[in-house]
Amino acid sequence: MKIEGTETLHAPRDRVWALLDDPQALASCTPGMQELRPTGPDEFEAVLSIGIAAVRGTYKGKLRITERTPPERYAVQVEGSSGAGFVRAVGVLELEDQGAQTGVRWSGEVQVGGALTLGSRMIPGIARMLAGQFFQCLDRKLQEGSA
Amino acid sequence: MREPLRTVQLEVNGAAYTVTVPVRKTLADVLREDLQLTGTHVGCEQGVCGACTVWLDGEPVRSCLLLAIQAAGHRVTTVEALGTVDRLHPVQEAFWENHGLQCGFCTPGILMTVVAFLREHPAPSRQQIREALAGHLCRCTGYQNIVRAVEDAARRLQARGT
Amino acid sequence: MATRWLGAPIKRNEDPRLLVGQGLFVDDVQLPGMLHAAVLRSPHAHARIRRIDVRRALEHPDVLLVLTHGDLPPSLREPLPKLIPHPDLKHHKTQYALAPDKVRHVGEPVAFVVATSRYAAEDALELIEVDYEPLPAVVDLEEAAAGRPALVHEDIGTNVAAHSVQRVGDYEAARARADLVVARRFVVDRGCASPIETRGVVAQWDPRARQLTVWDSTQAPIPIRNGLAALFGLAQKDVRVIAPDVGGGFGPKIMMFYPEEVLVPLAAMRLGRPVKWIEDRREHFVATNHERTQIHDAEIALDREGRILGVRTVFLHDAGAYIPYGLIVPIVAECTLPGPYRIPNYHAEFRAVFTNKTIVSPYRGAGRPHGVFVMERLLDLAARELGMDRAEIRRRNFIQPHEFPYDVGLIYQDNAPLVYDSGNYPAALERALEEVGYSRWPEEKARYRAQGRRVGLGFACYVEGSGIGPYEGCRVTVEPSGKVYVATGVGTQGQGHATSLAQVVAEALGVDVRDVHVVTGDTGAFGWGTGTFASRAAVVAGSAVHLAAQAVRQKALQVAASLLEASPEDLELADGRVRVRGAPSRSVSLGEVARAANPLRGVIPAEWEGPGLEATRYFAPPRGTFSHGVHAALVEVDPETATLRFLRYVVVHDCGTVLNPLILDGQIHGGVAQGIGGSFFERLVYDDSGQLLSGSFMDFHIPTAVEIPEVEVIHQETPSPLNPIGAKGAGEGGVIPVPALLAQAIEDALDDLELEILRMPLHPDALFELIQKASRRRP
Amino acid sequence: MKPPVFDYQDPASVEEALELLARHGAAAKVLAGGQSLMPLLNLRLARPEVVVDINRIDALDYLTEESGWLRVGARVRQRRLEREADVRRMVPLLAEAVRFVGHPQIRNRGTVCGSLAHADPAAELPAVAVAVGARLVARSRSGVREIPAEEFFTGPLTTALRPDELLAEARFPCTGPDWGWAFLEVSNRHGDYALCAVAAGVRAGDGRIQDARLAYAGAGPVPVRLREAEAALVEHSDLEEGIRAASAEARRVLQPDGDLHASSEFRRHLAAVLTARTVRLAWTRARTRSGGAHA
Repeated sequence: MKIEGTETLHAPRDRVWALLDDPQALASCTPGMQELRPTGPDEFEAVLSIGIAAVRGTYKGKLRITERTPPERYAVQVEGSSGAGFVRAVGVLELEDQGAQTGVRWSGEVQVGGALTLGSRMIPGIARMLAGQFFQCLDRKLQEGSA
Repeated sequence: MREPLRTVQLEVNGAAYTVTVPVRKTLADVLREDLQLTGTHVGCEQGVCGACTVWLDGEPVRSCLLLAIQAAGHRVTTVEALGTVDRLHPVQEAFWENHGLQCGFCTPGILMTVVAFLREHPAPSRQQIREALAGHLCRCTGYQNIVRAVEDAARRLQARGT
Repeated sequence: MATRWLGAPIKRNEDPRLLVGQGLFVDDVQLPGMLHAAVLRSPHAHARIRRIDVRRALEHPDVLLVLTHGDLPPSLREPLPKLIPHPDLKHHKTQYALAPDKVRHVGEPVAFVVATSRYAAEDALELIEVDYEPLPAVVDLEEAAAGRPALVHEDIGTNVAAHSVQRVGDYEAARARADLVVARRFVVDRGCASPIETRGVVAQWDPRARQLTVWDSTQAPIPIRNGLAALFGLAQKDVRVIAPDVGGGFGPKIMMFYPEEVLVPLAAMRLGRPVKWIEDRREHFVATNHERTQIHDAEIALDREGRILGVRTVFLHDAGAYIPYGLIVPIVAECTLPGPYRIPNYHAEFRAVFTNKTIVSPYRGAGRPHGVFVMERLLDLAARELGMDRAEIRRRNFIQPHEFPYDVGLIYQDNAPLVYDSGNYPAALERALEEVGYSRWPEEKARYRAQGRRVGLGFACYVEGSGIGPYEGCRVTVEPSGKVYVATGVGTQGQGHATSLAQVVAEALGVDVRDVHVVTGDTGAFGWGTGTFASRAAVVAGSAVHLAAQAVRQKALQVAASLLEASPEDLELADGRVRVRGAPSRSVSLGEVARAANPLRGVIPAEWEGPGLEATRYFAPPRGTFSHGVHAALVEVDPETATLRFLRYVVVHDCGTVLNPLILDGQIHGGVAQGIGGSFFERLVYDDSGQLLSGSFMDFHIPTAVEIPEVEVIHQETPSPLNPIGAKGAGEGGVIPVPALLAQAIEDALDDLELEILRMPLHPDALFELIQKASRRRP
Repeated sequence: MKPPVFDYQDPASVEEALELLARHGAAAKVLAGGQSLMPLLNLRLARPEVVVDINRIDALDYLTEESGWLRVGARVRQRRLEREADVRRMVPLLAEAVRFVGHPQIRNRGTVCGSLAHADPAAELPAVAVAVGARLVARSRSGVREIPAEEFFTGPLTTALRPDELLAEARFPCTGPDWGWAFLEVSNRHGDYALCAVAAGVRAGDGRIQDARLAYAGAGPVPVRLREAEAALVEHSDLEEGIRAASAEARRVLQPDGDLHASSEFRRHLAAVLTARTVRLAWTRARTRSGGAHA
């Protein structure tokens, strides 16, 4: 399932990049991220607890930064599994310099397996909702940082 | 987590049973395993197929979507209460007469819906019958003889009532 | 006058028990000390198994056994048996009881847990850790055939399991002289049977007697018994397999083996306690066989009069991850395609291809709907091109009633020549057209159109191979009570064998059908046979029953002759008695005859061939028998919402001698419903990674009583000369022509759009797309 | 498909239920009719530590009219809406739409509030709540708040309810006799979730539409009310022109995701088609003052 969107972050591009480049900052904005431990260059072990209504699961898995072109392009790959199945996703962020603001074009591809496939019709909506939370959090951090 | 259990009194087909069951165990499973009432069948455990339909206080519900302990304090009725081989319920007779079943797996659930439906709609139209059956999946009959059986059952019940 | 049982609409012997909830389905079997099993299945379509850790599951207090591939005895570590080999099947890859090092479809068993309850067993599944290395999934059939993006079985170096060609005449030469050639690509997507009862197995091992008893929701208990005996090193006599009441079969309940069919007995033997495994619906969607995906590149060559010169179909068959059942489905597809038409030149060629999807084996129709879809669509398209009436083009090509037996020139699924035994194809079409009002249709359609309604008429013709060998057998016993007991090897999944077979016996012995008790599907009662598949039970077992009942009849006459001091020729059987014709007071009950046939003292004459009023007979048909029919329907299309409603549905069906019209009609009604489901409502949708997205009844839409129309059934009876009762198979005729009919009806309803429906199943989304494309194409 | 282990509480009062929710927070899950939660439990997709069953709380079983509002307590089964004639009179859209929810066997057990709290984007009752401007009463130990339906649904299966809150009541405004309502849906099969559903209401006056409501299910991550389309209906004095404009708005504004049953394009198309059909039906009902109730 492919999803995409655009967001505006209220900070200049180099500051946005700096935030994205900080795994802990990234982790703190990722919905449900419980743990993020580095295991190698650009590789992490992650524990995510994601709950959409009653559908709640703790996903253990890996996060890998697969592309990093400062300050323009950034790609991550995540995979995690829980009792309910597994999730694999790749996400690409492209940053556009808009002066005091930064435009973000993002796209993602989500794949689920196990019982989660039964909810496939809702996955894009949920992924978009989680992405929205992620960017809101980033924006908040950026604005707090500049305050 | 340890398995939480509860002891409850269930009233099924007019008889009282005291059972101690895991709180998570569905009514369908307790009827079948603990009370040996295997006429209620389990086909999807998602509430779609209708094979597990029983009555709770006289109304058809899915027994796969109820915890058994939730039935405490309510009257549960299963297909075993409708009739016996020697004394079929008029709806069962109509299903026999009209070849309204093939493998028979979905049949008990359908009977529970039909008996309740005919109570509310003693002289239903064919379209009403088809809509009343829509909460049940049957893979053998194509529904046609089930619809006929329900029409026939309505006539039998009315004849008996007068 | 004796009652005629055969051909009468007798209500079924099996029903009262089922109606009051006293059926015995596998899940109803409860044994003291019984344990419950659950299967850990692969969530990946294609992955290497790096490591499996079951320690935490074993620590669960309610768990008694956890099995992975390494825990199996050597005979179960090998791939499971090859069911039906074929010379063209070069790579006969079969499934494992538990995956050794790689999983090849979502749902493939990886570990097996036995616990005190199913609830606990499912808890334990979550405690098993499997480290998978996902591999690229082979999902698209054409890509798969080209070996992309991966190989399902690396060791064979290809995804193509088989390449097979059959030819009649010379298609290329026929094409060269044709006035018209129509070529299209036709696609049929996956579907599945989804009986309301899922699969289930219960096994009990008696360690003292060293006997294994297995209750299995299988359509073929005897092969299962034979296979289990071989795998576990037991005598066949020490394994009893019972297929009790089976809640619908439709094909996929025959395998040898589904993994659970060996794992449950193994666990029962290891633990010394009965073990039950009941497949849940989620498992069913990925672990019980599917069918249907084929891509046909087909063409038809005709002269300008609309006479068929030749047909070619080159197709890909999606086998799924393994191919235990061999090439039955594609062979049946190519052999059904010619249908009721004279096709002098025919080229059929297919490749069976492995993909990372659930295994494919026959599901009601079993290749027939595909063949009929391709052939009927080609004729519709050709008629359109020739400006010819769609009924007329068929009339010009029918095999005529005097041409039987008609040799199609192909080799069928039973490895015997494809020879139609009997039939009357033109009559069936005319009857169906008359019934649905074809000659008045243009005016009728215009009337609908004037009301703003879009209604189309569709029809389709088919020939259905059925009743194939190798054989079935039957034992008929009259007990001193006068009751008759019949045992045969074919199981029953709702087809009413306890009634239709009883009718055959009642007819022969002159007893009441209610006094005939039929046992099917219990190897302890009858141990020879193959199974209920390919619409063969009534034909093959029915004939065996007939032969055994006739033998009992002869013996009853012999024995009674000595009791009544009359000549056997002067005796008749009726009302449960043997009596002297013309002297009804001189009679003896069948029970008394049975007692006399088994005396405590005295001599049994040699011509009695042993004691008792009993006989066992086998029937082995030389080849299959061919039913046929025509379906016609009126379908209303709402072009705005891309939804459908059937206004009428007519079936003209010829399956030879009718044993019980009530049961036969039921088979047809159910078949049509499955055909409609599989043509418009039910879809197995896979994503690019091989995940099944529609694996629940929320998303796999089996139609309900609201969607399925009334079906009017008309019987034509052309008996088969190939068996003593003249019967032909009836199990699949309801399904076969539905996709072809529906496509034609929708095209007719929306004829101004000039749609071409080349893919099945359709569904609202796909129909919407077709309508959109066509609307854009038009000004 | 057996539920995972959980602890089970069946409080007899709202206060006890709120106490349990306060104590367990997100680890608890309220069980009302169970027609959405139980399938999720059987699939082990839902994994609450504690199930708080509110079926023993008799105080939540009320269906009353109060100052122009129909108040539906959290234990009211959907089936009751079909059976009580007053509902058809007060909130005709609700009475009409509830028949599209599953089947009678589901509605005999399923609750109105449960369906709202489950917030399936393709479900019927959330769209009704948005269309009529229902208010949802959330109770917790810290108090009561009333959430307008449009703010209640925040994402697929996601609502504005906090983990310690119970959806105790849904309030539907009763509408006047000059309103006509209609609910239509396209689903692949009788009783299924909608591929797309439209709830429409129009108020007739002076031979034209004076006010309108349009809400959509299956057309986005949450039920959507389309004010642009409503405005189009009011702006045009000619009904068919208004309908054309409203349908075009629906097609333009809605951005549903495609899924295995219907592409985004098909859903938008259905939204437009059903806009026209529901508005025509609602208009007829408004003019005949039937109030939109199916007999």
